[in-house]
Amino acid sequence: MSAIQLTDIVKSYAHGPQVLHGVSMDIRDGEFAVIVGPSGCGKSTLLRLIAGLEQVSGGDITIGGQRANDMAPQDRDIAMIFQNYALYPHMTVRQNIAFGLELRRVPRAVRTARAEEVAAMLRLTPYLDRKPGALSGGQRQRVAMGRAMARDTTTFLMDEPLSNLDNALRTEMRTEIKELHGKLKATIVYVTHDQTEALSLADRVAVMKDGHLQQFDTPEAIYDRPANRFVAGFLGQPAMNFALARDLPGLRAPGDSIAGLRPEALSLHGTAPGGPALRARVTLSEMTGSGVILHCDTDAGRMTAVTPRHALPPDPGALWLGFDPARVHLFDAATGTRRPAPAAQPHTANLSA
Amino acid sequence: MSAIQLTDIVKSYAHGPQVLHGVSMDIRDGEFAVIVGPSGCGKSTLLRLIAGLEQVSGGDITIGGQRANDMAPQDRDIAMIFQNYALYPHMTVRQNIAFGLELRRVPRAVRTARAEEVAAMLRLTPYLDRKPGALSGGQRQRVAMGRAMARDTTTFLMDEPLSNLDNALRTEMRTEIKELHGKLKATIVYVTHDQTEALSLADRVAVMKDGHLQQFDTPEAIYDRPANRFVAGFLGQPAMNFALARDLPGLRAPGDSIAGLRPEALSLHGTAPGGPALRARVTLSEMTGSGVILHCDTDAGRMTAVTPRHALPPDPGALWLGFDPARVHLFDAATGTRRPAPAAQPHTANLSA
Amino acid sequence: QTDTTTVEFWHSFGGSSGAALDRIIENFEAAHPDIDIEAEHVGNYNDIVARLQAAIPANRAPDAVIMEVTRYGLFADRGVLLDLTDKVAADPLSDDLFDFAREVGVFEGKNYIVPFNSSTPVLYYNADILDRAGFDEEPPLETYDDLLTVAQQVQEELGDEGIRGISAPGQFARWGLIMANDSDLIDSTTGEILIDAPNTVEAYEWMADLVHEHDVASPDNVTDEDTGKEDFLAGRSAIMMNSTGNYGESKEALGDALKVRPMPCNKVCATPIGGAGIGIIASAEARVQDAAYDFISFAASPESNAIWFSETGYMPINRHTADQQLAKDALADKPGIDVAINQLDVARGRPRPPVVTWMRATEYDMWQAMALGQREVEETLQDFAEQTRREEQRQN
Amino acid sequence: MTRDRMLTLGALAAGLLFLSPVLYSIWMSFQTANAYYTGTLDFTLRNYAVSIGDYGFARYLMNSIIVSGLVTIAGLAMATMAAFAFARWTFRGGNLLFAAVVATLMIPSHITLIPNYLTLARVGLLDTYAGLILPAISNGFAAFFLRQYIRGIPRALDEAAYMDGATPLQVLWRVIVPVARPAILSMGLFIFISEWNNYIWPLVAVSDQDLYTLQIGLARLYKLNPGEGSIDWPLVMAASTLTILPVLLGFLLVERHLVRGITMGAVK
Amino acid sequence: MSAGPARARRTGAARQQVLRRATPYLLVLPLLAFIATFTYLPIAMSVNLSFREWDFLSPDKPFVGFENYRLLLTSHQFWNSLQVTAVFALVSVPLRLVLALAIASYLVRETLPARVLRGALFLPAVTSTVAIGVVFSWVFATDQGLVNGLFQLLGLPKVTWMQDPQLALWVLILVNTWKQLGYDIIIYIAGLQAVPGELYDAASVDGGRRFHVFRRVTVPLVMPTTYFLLVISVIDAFQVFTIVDVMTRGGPAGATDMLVNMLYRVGFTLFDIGTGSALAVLLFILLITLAVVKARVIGRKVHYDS
Ligand SMILES: Nc1ncnc2c1ncn2[C@@H]1O[C@H](COP(=O)(O)OP(=O)(O)OP(=O)(O)O)[C@@H](O)[C@H]1O
Ligand SMILES: Nc1ncnc2c1ncn2[C@@H]1O[C@H](COP(=O)(O)OP(=O)(O)OP(=O)(O)O)[C@@H](O)[C@H]1O
Ligand SMILES: [Mg+2]
Ligand SMILES: [Mg+2]
Repeated sequence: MSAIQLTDIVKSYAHGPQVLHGVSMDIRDGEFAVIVGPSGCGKSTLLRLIAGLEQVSGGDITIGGQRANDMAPQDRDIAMIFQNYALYPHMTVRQNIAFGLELRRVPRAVRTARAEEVAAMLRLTPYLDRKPGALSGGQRQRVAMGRAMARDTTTFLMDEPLSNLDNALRTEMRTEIKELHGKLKATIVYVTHDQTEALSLADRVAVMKDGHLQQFDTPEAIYDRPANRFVAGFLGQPAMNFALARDLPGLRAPGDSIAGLRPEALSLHGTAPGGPALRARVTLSEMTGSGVILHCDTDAGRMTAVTPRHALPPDPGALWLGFDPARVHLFDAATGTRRPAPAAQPHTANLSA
Repeated sequence: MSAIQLTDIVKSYAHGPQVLHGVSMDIRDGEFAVIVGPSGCGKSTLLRLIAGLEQVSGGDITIGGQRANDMAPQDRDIAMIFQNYALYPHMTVRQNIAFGLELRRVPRAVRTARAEEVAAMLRLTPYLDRKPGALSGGQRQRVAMGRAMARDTTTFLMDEPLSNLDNALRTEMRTEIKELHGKLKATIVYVTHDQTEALSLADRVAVMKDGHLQQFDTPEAIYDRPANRFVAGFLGQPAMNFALARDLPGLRAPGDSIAGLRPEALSLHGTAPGGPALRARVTLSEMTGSGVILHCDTDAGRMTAVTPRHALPPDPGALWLGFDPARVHLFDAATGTRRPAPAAQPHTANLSA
Repeated sequence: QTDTTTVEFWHSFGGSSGAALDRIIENFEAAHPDIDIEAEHVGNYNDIVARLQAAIPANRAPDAVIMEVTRYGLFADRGVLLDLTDKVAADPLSDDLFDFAREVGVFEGKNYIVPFNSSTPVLYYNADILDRAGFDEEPPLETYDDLLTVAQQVQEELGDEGIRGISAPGQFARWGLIMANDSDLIDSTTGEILIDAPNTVEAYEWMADLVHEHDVASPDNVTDEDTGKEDFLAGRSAIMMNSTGNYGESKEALGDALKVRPMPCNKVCATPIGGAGIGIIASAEARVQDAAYDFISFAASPESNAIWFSETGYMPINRHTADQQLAKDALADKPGIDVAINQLDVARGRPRPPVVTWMRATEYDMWQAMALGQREVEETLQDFAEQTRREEQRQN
Repeated sequence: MTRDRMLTLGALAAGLLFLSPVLYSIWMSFQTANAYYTGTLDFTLRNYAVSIGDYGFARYLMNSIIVSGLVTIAGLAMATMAAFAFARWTFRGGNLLFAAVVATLMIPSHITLIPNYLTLARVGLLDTYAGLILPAISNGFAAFFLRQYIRGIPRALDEAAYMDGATPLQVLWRVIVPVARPAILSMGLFIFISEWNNYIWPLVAVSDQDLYTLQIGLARLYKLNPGEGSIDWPLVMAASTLTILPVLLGFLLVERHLVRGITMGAVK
Repeated sequence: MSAGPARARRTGAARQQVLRRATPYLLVLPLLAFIATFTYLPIAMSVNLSFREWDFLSPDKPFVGFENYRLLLTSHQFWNSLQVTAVFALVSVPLRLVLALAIASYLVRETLPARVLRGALFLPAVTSTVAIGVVFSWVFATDQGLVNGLFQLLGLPKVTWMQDPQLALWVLILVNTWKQLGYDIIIYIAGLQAVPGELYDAASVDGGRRFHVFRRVTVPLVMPTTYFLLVISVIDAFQVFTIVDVMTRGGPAGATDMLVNMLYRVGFTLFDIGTGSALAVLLFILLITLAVVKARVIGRKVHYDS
């Protein structure tokens, strides 16, 4: 049992402002929970509190059903992977992987065997006698994983474990971690500020901002029904377009609503389409391989749209961005919280824009 | 005139192996040329040779029509933006921007005015009196740009200027650089190993590998008609799938050909479609927001496919990946060079797979 | 004036001694307006020797210099010092100098320095301490045994208060105690090395036992000789044998409790003459040498010598010094200041061949080893004598 | 809170104990000589008045500041220039030259004492400020240390400056020196302190009292009395306290930079 | 060579090229000129003098071959000094390093008490050695000394700290350590601060036995600092002079006669420049050898790139 329960966690650092303002989360046994949020929102702090590297200022941490507030890190039976891997530079890969066991007084023979077993699982066997300095970024990352896995635990904390890798490697390692989670059936709490990682890895994603938990739900729910404007804007690449609801044609919404339109929900038309649409002038188009990102000026402000390259209208200088009012997200202008989906207005409104 | 001509550039470092093996490129005045390639392929070296920070071992560099091999960096009238920005940590933003002018003995009043003008252009005015340590990553990046822009030159070299920014910021800055290029009409040589950057920014992309230039062409040409298997695999996200041509149904190609299929060229079907297709078992699906990346096992090996989330077949465990033989890339198995596009075989072949 | 002759003069006197010297120089310059004495306090005798040695190859030697009486031999031998024999002979002053004072400046038959500050060791004791230790009247302080008896009684009575019976003798006093045992380190006339002579051995045995065997002297005094005096001045030691030049300071510290007695006479009465004289550098210009000699002569005059004697306690070197009013006053006001003078009959100069410098430097180590009980006295001295003979040979 | 306060008190106590010898010497400097010898208590400021007035410590202080200051400045300048070259260029003979610089660390100053004295005498520089300063300027340790530090500064900074049009000297002065400031400051402090406490060389090289530095003044005071005299310890301690003060002030001023300055250099 | 305009055009660039090549040499020139004049020239002179007999005074300096070296190498004093110096180094270097590391690992925190203590610990390092020697001579005096005073209060017998040949060396080692410790600690603090905190976090999550982590993580990771301090403190140990000169002058009976003290005595008290120079040369050779051996044996093992 390695479920983690956070109840009203409050944290202030000595001589610092309050960093966490009552965060509650129920992480289920075997779940892959990802915490995302902008820099400085308290993600690492939360993780370090779970690990026991920091003490909570208020609230309760329960790990596997046991209150853990006052347990020392080593008693929490948790493995952690750090952003810079925190590999011991003077130890070989083998020693790095076995060090956790050494600290727990596991006999040498046993820990060596375990290190080799883990290394084999991570395809690190050829590098067992190298030091971290002689490994590539991806290999180092795997050693860090190996060190955590060597410990016989089912709870892993990972603080931006991929942020130091380049794009290609990151994609690859992401896949590996995901597969590993499947194999190990471990509870994983994973911190990142990369939304692609968050969405692709998580069973559930926790979005944080300024020490407050915004939403904790499945990636689909987060993406399709963001709890507020912040969550909506934070996840999605390119980011969601926002406009005043009243500037959008064909939308029936309270006057002080903000409308959110995901770029992929905008359809491109050379001429005014049948449904609600905005007239747009393309200021910049970026090729991304198969697709194109179009940056446009519209009557409702700047908008980004994406489209497959082959679907690009012949004259991309001026075009219409069509949208389906049912796919528009609505948020309270003042509080930012989500409002129920809008209903379409009578079609004529479109022409009045 | 600030065209840059590289002719048979050869470079070996003292006590090192040869790094560049005869690279020739003609970069046109006002062009945005992006050099991509895996780590260690010699991108930075090439840029540093143009800048004059290193001496060529062979070949000629011509800048603005003048042979530049023996010119000191300061005589080449080139501005450079470094990967970590290389901002002077002890100078304010204003001083950083004006330093190049100061060294060129521009009077104080003039250079201050120029610094402020540049800062305004980059929305840095509020930060003019801060030191780099007190700026965010994106702001630092802009200061680095500003420093280059303050110099009255029309040739800019940039070595992975965005690699230290997080994803969101990178996207934003990418847009800004692209817009700036439009405004300044400058010749820009831009190094990156990020293919998204390469494709979206470049007028022409140079792909390098192991000190050899692989292809130097427009993004569309590079993406649609990669010169060889390396280029094909390097650009595209997720990467192109490769398989033995003979393992693909419905393809008429020489026996030793490698076939390349871009993930977005694969269509997903719950049941065997009409055209050529591969039966696939999904091993992992990653949510990316609006879309999903599917990792599949097929008879032709592992394949990656992408699809909008809403287009996902109801039972994603087993499905068919359909493809259009006309969109298959063919490469020589031995040399990797591109072969003419294949022709489709009679339709029956499909069923034999 | 362009004719002024400047004499650069290095000396070793600071504090009240320095002030006395300054007065003498002032008087001299008043009497010789064409001569300017540029005096510099260089440091102690060792510093002067070191500075001079370094200065000579650099051609930066002064014109006149104070040199300790056992250590000028090296410089005389190497031709650094001017042979003053003729000048002294032609100077009426020479008749007024005490014999010891003339003799001290002679090396291998030639006169190289004229004494300025001369001293012998004397025996100081603290009457208060002896009183408290139960000596109603002054005990005899003639022989080694006398001294040991007193020291032991003091230590027995007052040891608990941290008071020692005696300060371990410094090198000057050791030399004196050896002479008092009818021996020497190097024979002053023949130059024979007497370090391992039986009487020398006996003397060292007695001295070492003060520390090592009887524990009446502090081991601190052995490793740092200055502490011997500090202890005595601070009333932590009953007896000190040390140069008469310490009179002024001791008087100030102990007042009437200070008593001064001649050095003990264990087998014979004999005591070394210490102090220093002024020499002239051979490479100086003749005109400067003459001027320098004028100053030397003036400094040895009764008037100057009286100033010096009364201020410092150093012995008079001029027979007529005692006639000066200043000296008379001093003799009257300062009981004990005359002890050294009275002891002069048995005082003698010490040898000054070049090897002495080496021997004196090495003696400290040997003394420490013996006094701290690390080496047998006899064996040590034989080894020491051996080495000294070898060194003497090497130097010639 | 109380635990904190107790720790602070404990640290203070430990510090005081550790410093007791220094504190004792300061305490001693306020005693009269007589009181010191006789173990009584009698306080006075006379020792300071005497050492400053009669013994010229004001002048010595100025000399020490001039000499140590110039040695520090010139030493830092040369060491920084060389360190820059060793850190940034690979040039023929460079390794050998660097080894020659580092090897000076192994050379006890006493070896060079006599020959340097003879050399300076030959060119007539004894008894001048130059004679005091010149032999002390070259500092292999500083060059070694700063080179290590400069190697930790991203080379891109130099290159950016070259691209901006700087000459090597401009790069050094306008970029490297400001960036390496913590290291240069702490090295400066080290040089200043060691020159301030240097006493064998000034003792040998200077006979003109007007050129005495504090340490010779101190040593002279210590050996002031002729062969048979005794040492006025309280006076010596007053003088010694005077010699400590300026360095202590300097230390407190740059303490903040000290650790930061050492960090990169020492550890790489 | 080619003549004409082509060449003329090249000369400008060529001159620049030459200037660029010369830059590093010009930059090291001042330092090296001074080092050559005031360090290496003296060594050459010392080597020359070591083959001669001279007392500073005689105008001539007769060549005596290896006589000075022979005398030295056959003298009891030289071997005694070498042994004393070696013992001093062997004891004081590890003592300094161990104490400094232990203290530094407590003072590495940026708390007020830590900073106060750091300042206190550094003070002796900036205090004049002469003054320190004087005060400690008193502290360890047999009769009036502070330590023996305390011993007496505790009913312990007096100890002859400075007179006992074994103890005297230990006292010097102690005083020297006391003086130098501040430097070592500051440098260790710098080294410790460079160890990424994450490594400790990782160890503490993994099982955090404090001493074990210190031994297996901290100690190896500050190895570069240790090496640096090792080099410095060994050099220091072989050059220690002033404190010995002030406190014991090499005594009692040669028990603390370090090589440099012997050098000073032979050269400046006994004015045997030839032998003094020979000793200087031997000392120099010894230090260089030590440095090379150290670099060979451990220098290689201490650098990790991560
Ligand atoms: N040891 C500390 N003492 C004081 N304040 C701290 C400490 N560690 C972090 N903080 C502050 O707490 C806040 C949250 O920090 P935290 O490291 O948890 O953010 P994060 O979400 O992990 O950010 P990032 O994505 O940049 O890693 C920040 O404002 C930070 O400055
Ligand atoms: N100063 C140098 N001395 C010796 N070899 C060097 C030097 N600089 C680079 N190299 C080598 O030259 C090759 C090319 O390096 P370069 O920095 O140009 O690669 P890159 O394409 O910029 O890689 P990256 O994407 O990692 O920046 C590498 O193998 C590198 O190790
Ligand atoms: Mg974080
Ligand atoms: Mg690069």
